[in-house]
Order: sequence, then structure tokens, then C-alpha cells
Amino acid sequence: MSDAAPAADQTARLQTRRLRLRRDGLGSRIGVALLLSLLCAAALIALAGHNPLEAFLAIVQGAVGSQHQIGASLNRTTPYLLSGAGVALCFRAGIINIGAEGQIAVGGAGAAAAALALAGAPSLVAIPLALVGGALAGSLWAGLAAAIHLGRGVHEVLVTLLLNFIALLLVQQLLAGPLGQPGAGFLQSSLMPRSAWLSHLAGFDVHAGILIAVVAAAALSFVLWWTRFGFALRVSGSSRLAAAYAGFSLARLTWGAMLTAGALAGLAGGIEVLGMHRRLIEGFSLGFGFKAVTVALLGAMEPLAVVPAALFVGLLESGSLAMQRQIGVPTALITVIEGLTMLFVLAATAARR
Amino acid sequence: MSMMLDMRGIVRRFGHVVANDAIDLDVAAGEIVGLLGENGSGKSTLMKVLFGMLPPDAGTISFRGQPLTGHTPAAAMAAGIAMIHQHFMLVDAMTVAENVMLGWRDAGRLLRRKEMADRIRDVSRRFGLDLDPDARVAALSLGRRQRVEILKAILRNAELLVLDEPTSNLASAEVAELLTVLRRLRQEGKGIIFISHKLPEVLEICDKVVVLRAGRVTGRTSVAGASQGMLAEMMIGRDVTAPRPPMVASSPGPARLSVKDFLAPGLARLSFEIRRGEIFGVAGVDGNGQIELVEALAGLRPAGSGAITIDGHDVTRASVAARLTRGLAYMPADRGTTALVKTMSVAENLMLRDSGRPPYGHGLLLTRGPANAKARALMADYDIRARDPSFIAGRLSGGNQQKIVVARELDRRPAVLIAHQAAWGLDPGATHFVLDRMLALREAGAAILYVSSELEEVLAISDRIAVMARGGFAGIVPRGEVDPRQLGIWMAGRAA
Amino acid sequence: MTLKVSHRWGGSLAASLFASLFQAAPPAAAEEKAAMLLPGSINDQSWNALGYSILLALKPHGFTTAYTENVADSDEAEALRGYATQGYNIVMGHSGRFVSAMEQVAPDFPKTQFIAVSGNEGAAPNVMSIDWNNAQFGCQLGVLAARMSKSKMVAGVYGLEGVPNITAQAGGFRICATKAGAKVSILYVKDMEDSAAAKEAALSLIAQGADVITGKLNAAEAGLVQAAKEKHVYVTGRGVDQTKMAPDAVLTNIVEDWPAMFGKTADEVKAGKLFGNFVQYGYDTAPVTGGSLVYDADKPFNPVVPAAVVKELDDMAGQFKAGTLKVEPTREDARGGS
Amino acid sequence: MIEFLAAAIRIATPLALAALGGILSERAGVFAVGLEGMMLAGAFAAAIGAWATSEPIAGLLLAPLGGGVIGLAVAIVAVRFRADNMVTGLAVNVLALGLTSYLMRILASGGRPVSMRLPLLTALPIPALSDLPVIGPLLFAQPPLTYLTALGCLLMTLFLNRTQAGLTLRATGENPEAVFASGGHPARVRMLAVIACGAVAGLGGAVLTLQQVGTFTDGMTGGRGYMALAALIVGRWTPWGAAAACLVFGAAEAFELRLQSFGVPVSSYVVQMAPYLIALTVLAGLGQSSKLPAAIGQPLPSTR
Repeated sequence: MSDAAPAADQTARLQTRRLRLRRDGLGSRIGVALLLSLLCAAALIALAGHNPLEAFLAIVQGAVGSQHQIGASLNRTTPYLLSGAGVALCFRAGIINIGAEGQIAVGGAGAAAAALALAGAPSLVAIPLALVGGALAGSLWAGLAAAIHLGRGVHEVLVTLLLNFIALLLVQQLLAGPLGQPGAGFLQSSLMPRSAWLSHLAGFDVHAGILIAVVAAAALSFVLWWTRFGFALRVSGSSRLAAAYAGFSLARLTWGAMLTAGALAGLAGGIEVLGMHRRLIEGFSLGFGFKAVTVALLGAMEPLAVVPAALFVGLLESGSLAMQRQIGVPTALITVIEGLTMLFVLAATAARR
Repeated sequence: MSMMLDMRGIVRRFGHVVANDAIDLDVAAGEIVGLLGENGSGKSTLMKVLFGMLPPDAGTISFRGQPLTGHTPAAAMAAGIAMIHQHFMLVDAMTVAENVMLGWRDAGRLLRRKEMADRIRDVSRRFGLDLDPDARVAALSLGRRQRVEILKAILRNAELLVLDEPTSNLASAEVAELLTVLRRLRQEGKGIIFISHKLPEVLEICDKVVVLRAGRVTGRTSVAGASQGMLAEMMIGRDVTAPRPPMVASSPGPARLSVKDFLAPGLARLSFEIRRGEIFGVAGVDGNGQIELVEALAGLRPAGSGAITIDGHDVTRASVAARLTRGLAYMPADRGTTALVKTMSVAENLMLRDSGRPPYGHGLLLTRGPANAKARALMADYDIRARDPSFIAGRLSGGNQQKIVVARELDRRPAVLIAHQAAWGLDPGATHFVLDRMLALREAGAAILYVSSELEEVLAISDRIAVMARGGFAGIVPRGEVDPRQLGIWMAGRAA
Repeated sequence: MTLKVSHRWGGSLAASLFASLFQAAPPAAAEEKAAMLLPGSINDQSWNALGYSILLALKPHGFTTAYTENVADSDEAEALRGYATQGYNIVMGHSGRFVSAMEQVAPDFPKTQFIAVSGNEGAAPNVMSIDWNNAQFGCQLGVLAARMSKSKMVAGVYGLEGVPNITAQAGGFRICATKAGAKVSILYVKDMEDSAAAKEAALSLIAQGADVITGKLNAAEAGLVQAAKEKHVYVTGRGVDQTKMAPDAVLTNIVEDWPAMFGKTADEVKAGKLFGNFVQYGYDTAPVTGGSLVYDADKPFNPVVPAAVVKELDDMAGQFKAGTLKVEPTREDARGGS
Repeated sequence: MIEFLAAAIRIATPLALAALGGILSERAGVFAVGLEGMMLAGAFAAAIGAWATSEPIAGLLLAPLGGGVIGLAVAIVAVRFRADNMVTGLAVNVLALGLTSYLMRILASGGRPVSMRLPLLTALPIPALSDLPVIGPLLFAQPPLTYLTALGCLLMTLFLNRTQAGLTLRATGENPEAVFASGGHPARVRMLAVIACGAVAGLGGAVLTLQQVGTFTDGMTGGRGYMALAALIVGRWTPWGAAAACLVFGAAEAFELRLQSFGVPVSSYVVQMAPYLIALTVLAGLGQSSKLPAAIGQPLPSTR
């Protein structure tokens, strides 16, 4: 190594990172895709007899119109960021994991069970342990999918999908049984002990989850670009033959990616429970699975780029409530935008493959 | 005799490479024309031009008196030209009849299955094809599959059949059967272009022979009076035995790679040793077990029986990673999806198989700084022309891509190197470079298995040369005793 | 609760600057406004459509109204807060599931009344739940079903096993139908919105011999009526619309009188009062009973219901009112199966 | 027992129709993950057609159109742009869910609820046959779309095995190069197959609106498209096989409902897992022996 190398490599690294995102004009392609889906959305809004500009303005206002709303949008972003980063990792390795929804649900249950069991413990113990409980539960659920996929050769899409349905029922069962709050008006657990609540960041109505999520995304990005495991994942996602040639075990990579993604989704579930609802409540994870896929795609399967992608979806959804509140455009529009965005991004990013 | 096919002055370039340089080719009805040439001599390009898959840069084609210009494969087929590819265009999961009916107007929109089956049996009997219309293609031998292709062509009233390397995948009994079929076709007045390297077959079946080398016609003769030696010289050139890099006769040391009674699917029982400082060249037509051999040695295919040892250590069932630590390097022929990850950077491709070792990695982590420095050094050393280590490998030229593979595998200072088609697709300069590096490795004491279908390359650098045919070695000969005629005969599948 | 109001004003300069750019005009103070959050779509022709009608019913009380539908669990708190911030006096959530979120949001908006429709608990001083007595009406349906059944087998289809108001209605149904001499079978379906699945559930019960079907579902309720219509058995519905679907099959509907339940509360909130309790309407809180049995506009029951049965049901209502009859179902009463 | 089988048939009908569509798509080489969205769009279009005209037949005509539009979206993105099949399928499922809900509200002018009461397609007993004991009421007194499903299995089998188009379609899923070499257009075949898949799956959705419940509600397919996908894999990409698998799933669900009424000691939630557990078990049991069409999910070379 020459003396000048470190500095030169520093710049090279930065260039690499920038190149990676700019490769094939990926960033601008995604930008165009976003723009197109917003245009379609505008047409739909106009079709409903509303002013698209007004509706978009309402979305922006609802998303970032006040300090509080910024916080709310960030809270909304958190689970998408965590689960989306995990899904991105799997996609990178060529594993289509659409089980985030189930993993989030089970993770939420795991965190709630841990937090309830830890009643009386100080926050410094209760919160980390509860989150670890969530991550473990999510990992376990993803591991089950990996085991069936690898052991029996069932396509991972079908396995993770069917396990989603089962996970939701499992959580309902837990809420109707051992985790349920007696006498509550709904299927929900008791309120978590206060020591297990995720604290809020000063100045914003945003819980610490967003920090955990950003750190997790950064860590994942580190794993992907700076570790041998991440390298192996990227190789196997690009070419399974090359991965075998390089001496990587595909089974082991699948386990690694699935368990990691499961842990992140489980963590997302745990954060939702400890930070948002403060209890496990029926249906808290509904629809998160597909959002995770959207976010992973939008983020071009790069954990750090998943951050703005999750933020986009988070802002969009948090703003959509305001849109319906103020102008009366149905919130179903947001689902349309998400679907269109996925399609356009897919078309835009696949075209060069 | 008026010609059925008349190709005049066909020119086709790829960039600076002239793949076809003013080639004339004509075929009469009831005539079998042999098209001979090494890999890369321009045969397939010429046929693609004929079949409308590539437009020529210059030249004319006329078929049965009609000019063929700007045509598509469909138009070529409609005109009566049929191509039987080396890799069959068959649907394995379907029956013979279904494959015949696929895309064929006469089969009817509502398939006339019974009628078709009858016609298949009929034609099959008439031409001695021996095909059952209800047999599933996946269950057929390669020879039978080829006959399905011929059957398709006949049923579709093809007048001119182009057979691309039709015998390369066949067992000898099947070759004989194929030649019988071709004679029948000739009797029926079909024209046939028979593309091959295999001299005995060409001499046996063809009426006349056209030989290509480096995109030009280097010989044109009637088979009457032609000999194998003469054809081999036209095909391979006269200077085959002259080594380009000056080679010092090696003083071989102890065996580094030893293969004993090794047997795996696609291979005949093999035993050989490569010693310290020796390059063992394997020549032969593609598809005779080369890929099976190198992948088994590299650990990418399960071993059948027998033993492989590297420096005395048994690696017969060792993983890829374990073989790597034993000092086995491997340059696969499949650059696109195995040897390189095209979407990744030069640096990442350089560390593909060594990511766990310094300078690329340490423990679980990658060490990017040292890895990049190393990549720069290798890029300089091996003349890999990329802007910087982060440049995407897939964007580089084929030569530069191959240099990445060479750099990666040689830099490890392997005990044993397996190189498969290591110079494939490279320009002469790059080829020279690669060969030089191998010779340097040989000097350093490695054992090298050099597998290529380019005979010249193999001859240029090998200490001993084996010819692979039908999954085994047809013969092994030391460098000093090479007789091109004998090699040609071995390549054609006749054991010594 | 954990949200410190002061923080809302103590944020970073950049954020408030940014915020001020987008801040909407402050809401006019004098206006009385009510908003409704719905867990599903107002198009479900059942529970959420009902919620929408509650909202409309507040208009005569002088409220301007707004709603948000398909509010996901994770959006609940945000949606509640959104309306509260906009100065809505009453913010309703159309399900017991909203109580949890209201509990969190309410302390920041001490002047807003939060009401969970069909919840069963009050939480903060300004979070109340309103529901009607599912057990009483479930019990009446049980007796009606038992009397109208020829096979003496009656059945109910519900969703979300274990939710209190489901337990109350299903349990009440089983207790009273059993007492009236019928065998009771209860089925839980996975999705209260999936009418095809609910119809299938009803058909399976009919196949086992049940000839009167009841239930408490959302969009899926229509599936029960459809099944009964096709198999020519009796069914009870959730609104006069369902009578129109199958006038011969529908015996009666529980028509929930939310406007009445809300009207009084709304007026008092307008006058500045806040509630933090659980109010359950029933025959014992007459004149507002929370619901009533209605076949169509002027008749409580299908004409096929004999006068004697009608009288028995009326008597039951009287006993509930007088407090001489009480039904308190348990999870065991509401269990699935027969 | 008859009633149990009848229930299995009813539950299986929409699944089987969707699976039939899925067979077209998958045998042409495109994963049919979008079935859910195609069914939903079909259900929606059927509801709109029947609602606007008060004629179920109008709904029936519109349903394939609804599903076909979603099919078209898949065709463009997955075939033309060569995007990943699986993720494209998921994307159109999201799109269909959003679009149907949104359009429903637009139609209801300004977001007010629509009360949609649709005329239902009623059972058409086949004279004489329907009087047969046991199988009469079971098989010959069905509503039209159920007959259509059976007919569809027959026609699809004939189409795949007995027509040039079917042959080409299957070959496209196995070896598109062979199709190209024989003068066909693999990309065109795939696009048409996916659009046809949408149309047939749309009819599957119409079973729900026009034959079973008589109304449209948001997301009313509730995962049935995914079950149809599992069924066509279990049924090894053959029409009768897929239909049989749908019947097994239908039976599993019918069994689940009946299991509850026996008063098993576990909660309804556990019992409701049954169909999914059965699907997973069957898939795992088949394991790798269920051989996919050889070229499924592989994008075509861009030159073709």
C-alpha cells in the first residue's frame, strides 16, 4: 500500500457509492417513475372532481405542515424503513421475501410478551430486551420460512405469503388468549408497562424508533458493502453460478438474509408496539408487508437509499389522511399511488437489465 | 447443373473484426457440402447471414433462383432453408409430435394429432429416422433429438439443410446412423451444408469441402482425392507446431495435480497427472466432456468415483472453498455468469474468490482500502484498462474482462491452475498476454491444465497435449512429437 | 400522555420555519365540528356505512362534519390528532379499537371529546365509549330464533372471537336461545368484511340443520342474508336494507339508533361538558334504548312471526327495562361450536 | 356429506377459474402472482356492469375486461420491460386494491357510500341430470359460472393440448428460443397469455360478486388469488389438476367451518389456520417434484 492510498481510496469509495446510485441513471429513472405515478394520481384526483394541486398541497401540509406532523410522518416511516431494509437485503440476494407482514406481526407479539413479562424492570433493561424479543420472534418466523423453502424446495414467495396469513391468525389467537387484556373493548393486550415505552425525542413527537431504524439501515448498508457476508449476498443475487464459483454456500446465504430480514421486521413490529400503540393490538401490522416491498424497490435495494424511500411512503401516507380530511379525496388514492409507483419503478429499473 | 444456393462475396464485420471476408459458397441439389473450420473461423457467422439472423455488410445470396435479401429466419424457412443447430431448438418437456407441430402451419390450428403422428411415422420410416411420435424429447438420446430436428425440416419441405456440428455430441453408432440419413436426403435431392471439424466424417459424407480460416476461404476442393492431412493443414495452418513464445523444455518435478480413475456423468474414466512446472494442454472439439472435467476438478459438480489430489491432499469431495485453500485456481469458460459478476466493479471481481483473505478481507469484514490498492496494483500489472477499481466489470471489453479473471486466479500463486478457454474471444495481443502469464506461472512451479478448442493455442504453450473426445482422452502426446494429422484424427474421435 | 405540550413550541428553528410555510389558516373558532374515523370503507353497506350515518345524524345538532375511512391501526393516533388539531369538538372512532389510540392522544387536547363507538371503556376525562347493550338484543334474537325454528337448531356467525361486544351478543344469543329450547351453533369467520366466506359459513350451518341464522358482521353480514335467501331459512340482519334484500327470509334487524345515542352527548359537549366514561344504552336506559328491532319502516317483525312470539319479545324488553331480567354472557357462552 | 361437497365446490369455483387463468400465464412463462389483483378487478368490473344495467350478464361481459386491464399492466411491465415477475404481480395487486376502492367512491359521486345490490346469477338445473340422486344436485344444479369453470377446464385442456396456439404457448414457457426458431414470437405469446390470464381470473372474481354475494366491497377477494396460485402449482399446471387442488382447498375451508361447529377445544383463530396449513403442507409434500415450466420467470432476450 502506498502512502497516498488512504486518501485516494477515501475519494474512490465516495465515488463508488455515488456511482452505484447513479449507475444506469438509476436515481433519475426512479425519479421519472415517481413523477409518472404522481401524474396518474393527479388524473385520478381530477376524475373525482377535485383539484390535484390542492390535493397534493394537502398531502404536503399533512406530512410536514407542523413540527408535530413531521414527527408523525417519521413515526410512520420507521416500520417501513426497518422492514424495507430487510426486504432489500433479501432481494439483493435474489430471495423474494414477502413475509415482512407476518414477521412484523409476530415480532410485535414477541416484543409485547417480553415487555409485559419485564414489568417492573427499568427502561434501560425493559426496552432493549423487549426489542430483542421482537427481533427474535420475527427472525424465528422468517427462519421457519427459510426452513420450508430450503428443506422442501417450495418457492419462497408462496411460503412467506402463506406464513403471513398464519402469523396474523396466530397474533389474534394470542390476543384472544394469553396476551389479551381482560375486559378490553377490543382484541388488544394490556398497556405496556411505562418503563417499556419508547421515549420521544425532545422537540418532536417522534419516538426513538426512527433513530433505531436509521442506525439499522446504516448497519445493514455496512453489512452489505463492508462485510464478506454482504459481498456474498450481492454476488449470489447477481449470479448464483458466480456465487458457487466463489465458494459461497447458497443455503447459508439464504438463512443469513432471511434471519436478518426477519429480525428487522420483528424489530419494526416491536417498535410499533412499544412506540406507537404501547400495546399489542389486532391488525396493527396490516399492509406493512407490501409497503416493505414497495420501499425496498424504491430504494433500489440499497439499505441507505431505503431511508428516503421509506420517508417518501411515510410522508405520503401521513399526508394522505390530511388530504381526505381537508378535501375529501378518498385515501384509497394512496394505495393507487403506491401500486403505480411500484410498477413504474419496476419498469424503469428493469429496462436496463 | 444450376445451383440451389449461391452465396457471393459475403462480408460481415463485427467492429474491427472481419468475421466473413468475401466468402463464396454454393450448393447444388443432391449435394452435400462440407464447411470446415476451427472455432471462430467464421462458419457460424456465415450461416447466420444465410439464415437471415444477421444482415451481411456486402454480398448476395440467391436460393433456387430467387434473391434473398433482408430476410428473416421465418422467410428463410419459408423459402426452404432449414437450420439444425448444434444446440437443438427443441422443447424437452414435449413429445416428438408436439415439437414437430410447433409453429407449423400444416399441423392445423386445431392440431391434427393423428394425421401428424402418421406422417411422422411415415417420414421416419422413409428416411430411417426411427422416431416414435409420442416419445418425450427429454427421454431421447442426443442423436434421436437431432433426428427430430431433421424430421422437422423434412416435413416442412426444406430443400437445403444446414447441419451445424451435427456429430459433435453423438456417439459413434449414432454418427453412422446420421450419415445414413444424410445419404437418404441426398438421394431425395436435398442440398446439405455439413459444418464440422471432423475430417473423417467430412471425407466420408461430403461431395465437396470449403475450408474457412480467420474469416476467409482457405481451401475449396472436391473430396475425391482429398486427404485428411491436406484438409487438416488447410484448416489449422501450416505453422501449427511452431511455438510463439520461446519455450524452455521444462524439467518436470513431482506431480501436483493427480487424477485417478475419475468418473463422473459425461466423462469416461480418466487418469492423469500434471507435474510441477508443466502445462498439460487439452485440445478437442467442444462438448466432448471438457466442461464436465474442469467443473468436477473445480468442485462445481459432484464427483462420481475415483480420486483427485492436489500436492498429495485428497480433494475429491472437498468444497470449492477448501480447494481454493489447497491452491487450486480455475478460469471458467463461462465468463458472463460464472467467472465474473458483470454488475459489480473491477475491484469486487478481483476479490470474488478471495474475499476472506488479506488484502481483501479480514475475518468477517472486507478491507476496502487495501483491497482497492491491491486492485490498482493488479490493474497495472495485468494491464486491465478501466478508469478505476470501481468501474463496472460488465462495461469493459471482453479482453479486459478476461484479464480480471486471469489476474485474480494467477495472483493467488496457485499450485494448480485450470484454465478453460482462457483466451477465448481475445484479440491476438491479449491472447499473447494471457499465454505469457501462464508460462510465467509455469516457471514459478505451478501445474497447469489448459483446456481449449483452439488447437493453435494449446500447441503454443503445452508441454504435453491430450485430445479429448467422447468424455475421455483419445490420446496424449508430448510437445515435441505432435503430428497435426494425428491430432485431427484424434479430434474426430478415433482413438490412437 | 407522554407528549409534553411544551415541546410543541420548543422545536428547532428550522422546523418551525418550515412548518409555518405550510400552516393552514387557523380554524374559525365558533364553528361546531364533528369528525369520524372509520376502520373500513363507508361502502361496506354495513358497519362502516352505519358509522357514516352517525356522522350525518350530527348535522341537525349543528355540527359540520368530516370523516376519514380505512384508517389503519397505525394511523389511528395520527388521524385523531389531525382532527383535534383542526379544532373539532367531537372526534369519533368507529370501533372499540380506537380507545387505545384515544387514550394516548386525548391528554393533548383537553377540550376535545373523543368517543369510541361500541367501545366498552372510558379512558381519560375526555375519552368515552358508547355502545348499546349487545347482550339484551342478542338475547331477544335468541328467543326469536328459537321460536321461529322448526328444527330447533339456530346459529350465529361472528368475527373476532373474544371482543367484548361480540361476546355479549353471541353469548346473549346462545343463553336465551338455549333457554328457549333450541340447540345453538356459533361460528367465527376470519374476516368480517368477506361476505363470500360468511355466506359459506352460513350455508354450512344450514346444512347442519340450522334454520334461523343470526350474526354480527360488517360487510359480510350480507352474505348471511344471501345464504338464508337461497336456502329459504330465516335470518336476522343489521339494517332495513337487508330486509329489502330478502323480505321473506329476514325476520328482523337490529337497527342501532346511534343518532339518539349520540344526540344527547353531542348537545352536552357543545355546551362544554366532557365525558370520560362508558355509556351503554339498552332497554334499561329508555327512552334511548340504543337500538331496536325493525323489519321495515313501520313494523318491528316480519309478518310471519306469530303474535305470541312478538308479545314474548316485548315482555322481555319490559323485563330488561325493569331490571328483572339480566343477561351477562361470558366467553364460554360465546364459544364457537355447538 | 353432499352439502359438504357442495360447499367445497362453491368455495373452489372462484379459485379454480383464477387458477385456469394462472395456468395460461405460467405455462407461457410468467409467474401469476397478480391473480389476486386480476380477480379483484374482475369482481369490480362485474359489479359495475351489473349495477349500471341491472343485468348480471353485462357484469359477466365486463369482468374479463377488468381482469384483462390488470393483465395488460403485468404484460407491459413484466414481459415488455422484463421486470421481475413476482414483484410485478405484487405491485398490480396493490394497484388493483387501490384502484377498485377509489373508483368505487368516484362512481358514488363525492365519496358517499354506494349501496350496491346486484342481481345474482341463479342456479340453472340441467333437466333430467339434476334429478339424479346425489350427483344431480351436486353437479347439475349449479349457477352458470360454475358450469363455465368446468367447461373452462375442458376447453383449457383442449386448448393447451390440441391447438397450435396452445402448443406455442406451452413451448414459450418451456423454451422460448425454440418458439422463436420455429417462427413464433415468444414476447407476443407471453403478453397475450398474461392478458388472457387476467380476463379469465377476472371471471373468477365475478363469481364472488355475481354468483355469491351480489355486491362489491373493498378488497373482497381476501387472498383468494394467492390460494389459486398455490392450487395451480399443486395441480401441476394442468387445468383438471388445478381444479382438483382448488377442490381440496375448498374442502379444507368447508372442513374448517364444520370443525368449529364440533366445538373443538381450540379457538376459532387456530381452526382458521387450517386452509393455509393444508396448502403449505401439500406444497411442502410436493417439494421439488413439482417441476416448473422450464423458462418461467426468465425474461426474454431483449432482441425478441
